[in-house]
Amino acid sequence: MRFALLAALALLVLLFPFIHVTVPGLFEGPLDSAGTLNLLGLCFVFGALALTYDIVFGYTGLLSFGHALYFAVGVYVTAIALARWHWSLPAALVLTAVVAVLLPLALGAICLRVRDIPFAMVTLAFAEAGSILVLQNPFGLTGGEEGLALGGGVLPAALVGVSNTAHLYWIAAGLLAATSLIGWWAVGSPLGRVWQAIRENERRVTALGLNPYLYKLASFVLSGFLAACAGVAYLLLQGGANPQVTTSSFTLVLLVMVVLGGVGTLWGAVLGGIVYEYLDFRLVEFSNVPALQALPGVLRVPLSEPLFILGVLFIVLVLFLPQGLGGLVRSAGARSER
Amino acid sequence: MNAGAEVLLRVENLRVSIGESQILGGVSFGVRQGGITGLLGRNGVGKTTTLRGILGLLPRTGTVTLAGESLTALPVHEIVRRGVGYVPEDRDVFAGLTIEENLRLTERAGSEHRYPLVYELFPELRDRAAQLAGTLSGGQQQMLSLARALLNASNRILLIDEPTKGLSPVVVKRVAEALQRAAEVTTILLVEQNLAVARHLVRDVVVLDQGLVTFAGDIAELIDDPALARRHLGLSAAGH
Amino acid sequence: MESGRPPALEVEGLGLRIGGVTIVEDVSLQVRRGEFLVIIGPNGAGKTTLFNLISGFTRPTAGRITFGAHDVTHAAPYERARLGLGRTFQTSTVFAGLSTFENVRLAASAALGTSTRMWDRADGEAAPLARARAALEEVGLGARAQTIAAQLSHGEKRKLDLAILLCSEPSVVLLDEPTAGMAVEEVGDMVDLIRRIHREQAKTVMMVEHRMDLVLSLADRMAVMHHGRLLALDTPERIIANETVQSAYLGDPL
Amino acid sequence: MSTIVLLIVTGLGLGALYFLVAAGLSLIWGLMRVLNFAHGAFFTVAAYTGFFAAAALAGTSPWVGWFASLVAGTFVGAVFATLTEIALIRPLYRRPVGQVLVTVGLALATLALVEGAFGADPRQVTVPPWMAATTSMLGAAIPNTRFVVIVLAALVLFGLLFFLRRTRYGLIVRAGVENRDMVSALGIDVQRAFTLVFAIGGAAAGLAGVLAATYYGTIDPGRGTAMLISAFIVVVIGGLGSIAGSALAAVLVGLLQQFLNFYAAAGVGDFAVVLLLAVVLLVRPGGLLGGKSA
Repeated sequence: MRFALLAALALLVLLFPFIHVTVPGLFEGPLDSAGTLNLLGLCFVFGALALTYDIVFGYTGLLSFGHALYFAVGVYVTAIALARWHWSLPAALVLTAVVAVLLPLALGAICLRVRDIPFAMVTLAFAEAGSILVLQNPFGLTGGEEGLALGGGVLPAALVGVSNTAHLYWIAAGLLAATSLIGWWAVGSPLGRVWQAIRENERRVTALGLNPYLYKLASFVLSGFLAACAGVAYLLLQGGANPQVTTSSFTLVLLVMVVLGGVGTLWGAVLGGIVYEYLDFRLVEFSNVPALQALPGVLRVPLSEPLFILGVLFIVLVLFLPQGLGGLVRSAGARSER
Repeated sequence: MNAGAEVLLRVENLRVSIGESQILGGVSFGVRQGGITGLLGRNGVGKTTTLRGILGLLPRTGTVTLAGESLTALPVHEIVRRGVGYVPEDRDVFAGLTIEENLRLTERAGSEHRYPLVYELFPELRDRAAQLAGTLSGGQQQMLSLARALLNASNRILLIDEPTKGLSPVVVKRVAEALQRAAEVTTILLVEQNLAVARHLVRDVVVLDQGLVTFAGDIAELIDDPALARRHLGLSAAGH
Repeated sequence: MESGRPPALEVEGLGLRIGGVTIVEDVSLQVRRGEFLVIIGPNGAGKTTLFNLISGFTRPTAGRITFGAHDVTHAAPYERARLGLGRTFQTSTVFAGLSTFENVRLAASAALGTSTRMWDRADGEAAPLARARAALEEVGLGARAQTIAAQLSHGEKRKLDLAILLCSEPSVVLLDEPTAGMAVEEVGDMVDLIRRIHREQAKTVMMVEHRMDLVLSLADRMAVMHHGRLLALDTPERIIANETVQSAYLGDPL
Repeated sequence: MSTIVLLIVTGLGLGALYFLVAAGLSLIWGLMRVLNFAHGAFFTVAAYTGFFAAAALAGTSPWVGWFASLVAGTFVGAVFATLTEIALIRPLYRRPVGQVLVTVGLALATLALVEGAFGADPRQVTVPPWMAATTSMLGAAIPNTRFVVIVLAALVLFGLLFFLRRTRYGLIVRAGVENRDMVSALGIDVQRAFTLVFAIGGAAAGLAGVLAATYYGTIDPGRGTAMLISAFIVVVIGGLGSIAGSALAAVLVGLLQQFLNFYAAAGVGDFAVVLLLAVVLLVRPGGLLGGKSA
């Protein structure tokens, strides 16, 4: 029953590019418009990204403040290989995949030698180093603050242009589906169950004869790799790389997404990522509404800042709804069953 | 509790749960004014939890009254200011502070400070005043912890948790002497595993088992009756 | 040692000093295969610390620990566990947020070496599932399999602790006060359970326990610790008769 | 030689700013185990407050404006921090992760608000002409702002050490870092110490906000976050909870950054600082002076 519902939903989502219907209030243009598809694609990408963060934070209990780095690997390595070195897309993807395994492996091996807050700090520091590197624009590779646009000719024609937005949309939907499947499979595997045991009580895991370090590293690498995959999809949707995704603020935003949806439930994290990106995008449009522009500054300025509204929403959520939106949905479901 | 005596501290239906598991399931007893009342029982039956519950260091339900005044709704520091001194099981001296600073921190405005008594009982605390408490031996830390409870003359009752735990016989003897002197100036509720010490110091006893009071009365009655002692304290065939 | 076989566990001159304070000093003992050794002693005598040293959660500052044919003095705790040295903790340490069944399934999976599998379903592996079910039945928690461990009673958690241990099929088990804080009616069950495990599964058991009455019927030998030292190691009858032990355990007369 | 002197003094100046932000972070962490992500917000809000305070007094002597900005920024930093503690941290007393999360939310929201209100672009601040001038020292022409920042940070360092070692509240804070339950079991209201520590930390961050404006000559919404990250690094290298450790690490980090950025390449210093953090964490996870309370 649940699977039938899920399959029907998936099918509907895949068909969006053919549905010429306007959903008033929810989206600006009709469902099949490039704008709506792009927004939905970004929502899917951030849903997938939030899920990868939930694997390491929610399931394994590792408070990493450097997850943005691995997303940025997907964005920047691919972009540099394509735009600077003019590699083909498959070659660029292979390189990205290699880096996306090796970097979290190396950094995870170092960071995981410490725990708790020192772990949070050292992951934050490495991510910050990545951010500095990108902004310094070494050898003119990253484009510094300007970012790096994927100009014409570097991507296959089917992935370029407004008319092909549906293809990018499908890639993003595919990414979300694949990430969800892998994440769901991983946390239900014997290996993934050990992650949850580590989150509950690391010492007891040791007493079972398992070395927690290796399991934590596996979680770190898997989530880092999947985050890089999300980064690639983001690059394609945006048509370029932007240093914003390397910053520590971006990791904090990820934390907001996961907490928004509910820590330790994959679908909650996905929901959090989607809702966050949707709100972020729509609130920007909201800030341009004439009625808002007419308000006095005291009201207009805060209301036209999406991050302000999201930050406040987040605080309210942490204070009054610690289980996140997922918890709200769950308890609503429990009520309706009764 | 013996009738007729004035009850200083009364605990009614004290319940404490940590996480999902209930540690105390409704403990009620009274502590008479003056002297030492023993809180006995085997390991893990909730003696420490009872003391921490009285102080409000753990979330609890039930009522705690001191000389008729309810302490139940007060925050920890207010309960202590009403005159409840505490000597925790692990001594909990501030390792990074000197002995002198540990004592100075304890001073309470509006109270007389019994430095003469403290230094008479534990002269090494004066001799080593500038030493960091973390570098003291276990016995010296215990003395410092007792000294903190004794320092404020406004303390009306001291809750003392296993003061002889892990100490050598010589130090145990000194601690016992100090407790005896302290009992002359204040009331004490004492958790003690060392039955020889308890027998020597304590007048009334309250015995806990499984988070409930199973015996309350005179200590002689309990310890000198092998069957009772066995039932309430789990003393073995090895006992007396 | 009367037989030529090496002891199951041997500790020689074990010591722990932290910042000038001696916690455990010069403890030497041998545990024979299949033996039931009980460690008693007043609070703060160093019994739990001794367990931590043997299981590797604390590193000794002196001495040697030999497990079977292996010198494990410097081995990590998980390596010792893998060699067959199992332990429970003084305060019950189950995986509180996971189901009772998942607690034992994890242990069974770890013991059977399937924990590293990523391509399998944890709930589809026949061997760990069977072992986990058997362990839960053994300790009498079969009916509570789907309960979240945090919601178990204290006594049930201690039983779950034991079930987790059984799944690992250790050859030597260290039990740190397995009946502490248990309700009177549960204690009997627990003792029976421990006795059964020792007899039927031929395990070597080291147990810290406070209740001498329980201990007497179980122990082959008893070790008495006091002030971090091993005061005596002998048969229960002789330990009871020993006056030094009496005074240490019941308090020095004042 | 003159370059080295200039780099040393500039590095010390930068270290002084790091220290001012790190000191509060370290105290708050040490006593309350709260990783305060909102500390950069205290810095930023104070910097803008200082800017407008000086602007309001534009007609008077530039020194009056500067002092006013210093006082206003420090005060606002303290008030903002106090309100944060009371309204957001205190209700989450039993949820440590929640405490970190609300400070994350507050940091994001505040940054967005400042950016929305005053724009993302840097603004020029006016400082007394003497500040903009240089003083010759061992052949190096050193901007006077460097000295101002170093002297004020040193005063704050000594003030904090005096507070911690010589006052009753300092004693409470040092004891609370070790065991707050036991402090309340001595009849002391630890909650008040928490609020006080937040206020002191906020004041120091506020002072840093205004001084950084003087030091760089500009203010912008993003600097608070950058400072926060540097301060995190300083705090961890120095040892969480140790004021002296923070001071030592701040100087170390400031100098390392300046020298490498100059002699290697721009950005290398920033990078090296991160590597230093990784090395310290792996070799001495408690930090250089970790484990001491003050």
